[in-house]
Amino acid sequence: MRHFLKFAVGTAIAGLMAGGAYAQDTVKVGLVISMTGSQASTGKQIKAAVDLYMKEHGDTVAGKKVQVILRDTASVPDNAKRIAQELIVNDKVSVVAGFEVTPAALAVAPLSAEAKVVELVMAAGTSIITEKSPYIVRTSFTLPQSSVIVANWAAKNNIKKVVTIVSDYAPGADAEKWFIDTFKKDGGQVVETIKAPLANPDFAPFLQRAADAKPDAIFVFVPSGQGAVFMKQYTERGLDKAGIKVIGPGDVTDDDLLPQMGDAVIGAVTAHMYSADHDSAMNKKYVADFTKAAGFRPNFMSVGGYDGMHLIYEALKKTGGKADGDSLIAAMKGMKWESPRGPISIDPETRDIVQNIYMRKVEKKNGQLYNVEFETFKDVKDPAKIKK
Amino acid sequence: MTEPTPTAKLATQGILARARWHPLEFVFWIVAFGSIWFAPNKHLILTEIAWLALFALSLDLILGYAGILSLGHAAFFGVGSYAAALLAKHGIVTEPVLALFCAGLVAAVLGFATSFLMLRGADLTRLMVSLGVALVLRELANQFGWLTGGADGLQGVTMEPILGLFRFDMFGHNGYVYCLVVLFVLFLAARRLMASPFGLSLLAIKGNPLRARAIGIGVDMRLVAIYTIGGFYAGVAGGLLAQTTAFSSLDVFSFDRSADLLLVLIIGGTGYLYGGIIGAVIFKIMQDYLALWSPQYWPFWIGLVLVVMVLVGRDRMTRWSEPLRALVNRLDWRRTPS
Amino acid sequence: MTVALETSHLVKKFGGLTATNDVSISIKAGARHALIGPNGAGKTTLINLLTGMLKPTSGRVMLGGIDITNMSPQKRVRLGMVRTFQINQLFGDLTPLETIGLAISEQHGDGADFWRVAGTKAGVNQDIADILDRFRLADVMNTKTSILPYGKQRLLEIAVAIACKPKVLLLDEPAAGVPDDERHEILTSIAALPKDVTVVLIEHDMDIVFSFSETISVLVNGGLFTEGPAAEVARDPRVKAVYLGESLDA
Amino acid sequence: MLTILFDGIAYGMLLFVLACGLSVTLGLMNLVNLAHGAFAMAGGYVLVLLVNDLGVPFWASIVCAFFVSALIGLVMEKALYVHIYRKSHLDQVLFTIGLVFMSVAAADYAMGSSQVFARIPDALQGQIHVFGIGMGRYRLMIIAICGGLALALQYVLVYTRFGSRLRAAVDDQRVARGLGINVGSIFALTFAFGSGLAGLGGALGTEILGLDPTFPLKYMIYFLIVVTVGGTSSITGPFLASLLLGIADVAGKYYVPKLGAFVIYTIMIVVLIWRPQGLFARAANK
Repeated sequence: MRHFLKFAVGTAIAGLMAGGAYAQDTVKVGLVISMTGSQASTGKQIKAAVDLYMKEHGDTVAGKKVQVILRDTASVPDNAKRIAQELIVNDKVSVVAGFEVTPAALAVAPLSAEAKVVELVMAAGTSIITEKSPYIVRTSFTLPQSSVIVANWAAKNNIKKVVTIVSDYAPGADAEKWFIDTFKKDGGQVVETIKAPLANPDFAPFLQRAADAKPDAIFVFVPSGQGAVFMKQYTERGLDKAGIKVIGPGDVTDDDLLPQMGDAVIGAVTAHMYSADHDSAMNKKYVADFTKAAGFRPNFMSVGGYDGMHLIYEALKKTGGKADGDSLIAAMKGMKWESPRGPISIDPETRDIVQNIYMRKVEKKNGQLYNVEFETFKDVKDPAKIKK
Repeated sequence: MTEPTPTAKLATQGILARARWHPLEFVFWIVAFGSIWFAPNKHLILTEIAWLALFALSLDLILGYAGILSLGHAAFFGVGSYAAALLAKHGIVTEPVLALFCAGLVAAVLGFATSFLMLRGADLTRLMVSLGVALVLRELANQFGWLTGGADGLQGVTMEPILGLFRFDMFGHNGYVYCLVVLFVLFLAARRLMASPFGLSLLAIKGNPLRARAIGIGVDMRLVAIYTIGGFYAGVAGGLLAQTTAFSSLDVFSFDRSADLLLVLIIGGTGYLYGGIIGAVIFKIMQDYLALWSPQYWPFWIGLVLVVMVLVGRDRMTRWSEPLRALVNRLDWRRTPS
Repeated sequence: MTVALETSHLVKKFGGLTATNDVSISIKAGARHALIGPNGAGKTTLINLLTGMLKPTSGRVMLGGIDITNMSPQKRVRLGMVRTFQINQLFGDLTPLETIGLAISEQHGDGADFWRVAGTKAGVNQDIADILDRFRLADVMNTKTSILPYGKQRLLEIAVAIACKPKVLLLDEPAAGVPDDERHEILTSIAALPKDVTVVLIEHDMDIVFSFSETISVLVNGGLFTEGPAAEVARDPRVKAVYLGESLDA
Repeated sequence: MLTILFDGIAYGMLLFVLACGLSVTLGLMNLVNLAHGAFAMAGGYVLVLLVNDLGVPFWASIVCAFFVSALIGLVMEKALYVHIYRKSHLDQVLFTIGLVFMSVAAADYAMGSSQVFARIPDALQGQIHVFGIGMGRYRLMIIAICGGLALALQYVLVYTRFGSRLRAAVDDQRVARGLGINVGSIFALTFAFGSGLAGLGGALGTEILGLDPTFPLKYMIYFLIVVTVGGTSSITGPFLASLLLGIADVAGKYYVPKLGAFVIYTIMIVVLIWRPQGLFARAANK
């Protein structure tokens, strides 16, 4: 038995080598996202962005053909792990990308470390993810980035009492912790902290609870896709009329759902790294092309996918087509470029993203709702990692 | 003892036929174990098939043999999964085989405790109670985030080598051999169980609970027993998932998992033990193929398969397996009285 | 002679309806006793009370001197109180061989054996074979019950009960619905039941009742109307009236 | 906290309209229809399409949602469900789960996977304060509509010819057939009507529950709880069960947010153990 296993592993490794030889003209990228299930809307944003990028830039880079293999996780983290494993072992991908939720990204981390394959996180926003494997790189954002900025802003803008409502999972905990720490340091007061369940939330009771505490603002983080229900119930409860503001990371005023939220959402202030309204020529073209191709408006998740592809392409150019994990990750470290969201770079130390965080307010432009940026904080690193 | 009468000899033969191995069964298992050698790059999906087969086998024990309709079988699977992952994470039981057994036991205890709820009421009540138990457990796992990791899943599990010798490698080779061996051993146990008077009495209860009582069968206790055993099997299946992925998340309790499981078992056919295994093979391959072909809309086709199966009639749909069933099962000697 | 089965002041009420009204019957060991009465007289309820399918509102049931009023059905079976059903209650997916095997296993107390392959106890197999022979089921022992001819199913119904080694056997209309040509086989089997088994026959067919039974109890409206030796009851004009009334009603 | 009570009642009323069709089909046809939520989802999408894309007024669209869902229900009943009444519960479960999967994927294909909302008239937005109780106007409307419907249903069941036939058919199909009642067409009508109500509930609920393709799966559990707790023998059972569920859910989340849905599932199990026929069902009279 033991003997056999050695033999089997041996042949498999030989197979991997052979695969490597074959891979000389093709670089495979495994795209592990949810096309079905509760996170499907995020998966579709990323998919559309990846498609758009490849349409614009062709599928050949540094003499290599880039092949994206899309696999659906059905929003189940253990699927993500199994699929990533298959992609690495059977399809011999050079990069596994995607991961809209933290559990999926974390579940794949040990694989990435063991197989020395780059794990490119295009969406999940919990700070610790990048620390779980030396081959993880992120093109989305971290929640502390936005939460700290929004806390600073709130303290300066006459908001004294805040209730926090966050979804009960790792990113929510991140957002809550970094907001509260910063806000308190700046002299603010957090009167109540509420955690809402991640699945199928009905925010009405939580909002009522928050309203009864009579704060100046509610700090809210919910995953992309749930923001609309939250805002609906916020207005329905008359909290807007009661003068209670909504502040938070930009997930709650997700560009994808914003047009549907109704005018009541006008005035919500959020901090985030991307708005479809971002004023740059590159972004205007991006939004136009994206909307034309996909049929819906790009949100912050989409730029994670778009920039992720860009990072892969540029890294391949730099390595001259070498696609092993060590070369790629080395090439990716310190990479700087202009994205639809503005200038961004990969921190060479932490492999996490460094980017501008914008304060935005929801306004109506040309009859449509947008997050309009009014203040820019340049080159924000993940605060959780600076401290260390 | 006096020489048995001719009828007694025939009767002995007839009853023993239930336990007799058919050549096709040997072929089946030779092929299964052969896959270790001839499909080394399919071991990851084969691993999935192996634990899913075991999970479906556990449902077959309670649905196919005892006739208990459950829509919450994932409860046991999930408990087993978390148990195995937690035992490894906290270094309580590090040796996987032993930990797997413990995971099964935990699920069996749950099965025993909840079986009394399942004795009450008709199909719909059982359906809802089983579903409710799974939902409650999911909520519990979510609430006790300090233990289970909540919605983030249980991260940071590292598995020790199996029996201290075979490491869970990234290619899933050892993991597959491990799952297959566990499946085979538990299959043998189930086969033996179902050839016993106890197994026979379950079929009787399924066929006619009224008469089963009238010939002195303690119906309730038999159902409790098989539900507990089914819990054990499902727990082991969940444990296998946790051990081979070194991970466990709330989804182990999900409704979809229980619903898919029903589909797996129904595709393969109930009540002859191989149904779950064959169903798992077909279901996984179908799902994998569909998901590759249509990553967004594959559930549609799975749903269509279900709808068509019911409309056409499950009996007719699974008739393809009839020759195998007939040979494997006792039907062969029934049709041809020797 | 000892008393095999006895009820004292047995009452069963469903809501406002009294289905069994103060019934006290005593049946001697080895008796051939018939229980008759028009439709709705409460025969089925009485059987259910005796076998434990229903719990009485008040009163007691004694089997061989043991109070079984509050025992579970399967415990009563083990003590020897066994019944057959008016409508076949068999295991369609099992064979006669397996069905009888099950009953005998339970009788031997190893029905819950889960680690022994069925059929490995020679004694059990011999017992099964004896019953199969006695009820002429040996030739069909490996045929699925659901596809047996009706008469054979009826025989199996009784054979299963006998396999439970009854002290008291309740036969609920054993010949009901059996075609004439298969009827004889059943009646012979009943007649050949061992003498030490107390048999209580519930029957509509008066020919069978009078050819078989020594004593008769007549139930009307849930209560005991009359009882006595078969010949006396047969002559009783009130009994005739009861049955006449029923036939007028029907 | 009266606002909580008010919210709970609104939520419960909504659940009632969503689930009462299921209760009747289960009682009448002994049909376990896990796909009930798909009809609700259809109603929701009809509302969204009409209001947002075609500019049909809100109220007219609500009515359309009812009729479209009822029509879909009627077609499905005649084409598919008819074949599974006689099948085992296992088959019904499989069949309707299959339908759920299909409807989820089909809705995703047709409508996209994001959550959608219908534009609602300004008159229904915001809150009004009566005696210091904050009441959402939209929820107030839901209470009015659903309460009215419940009364109307009760009236139809108790006082009309159709109602008495329906009750007869629920109580004993064979007898009803014997009395010359066309049970088949009662089935079809009831199924269609139940689906229509679900569609109406789905349309009304988009604002509160949110609408996306996974709707039938997300709320299936809630419908089933209403039916199993309320029993299937009357309208009042599910009605009371819905109210209880709505209030318990909302109040539970308000006062003990940590426990979440846990309370409700536990209550369901306890009720099922305690009274398998449902909390408000007439005591079994057999």
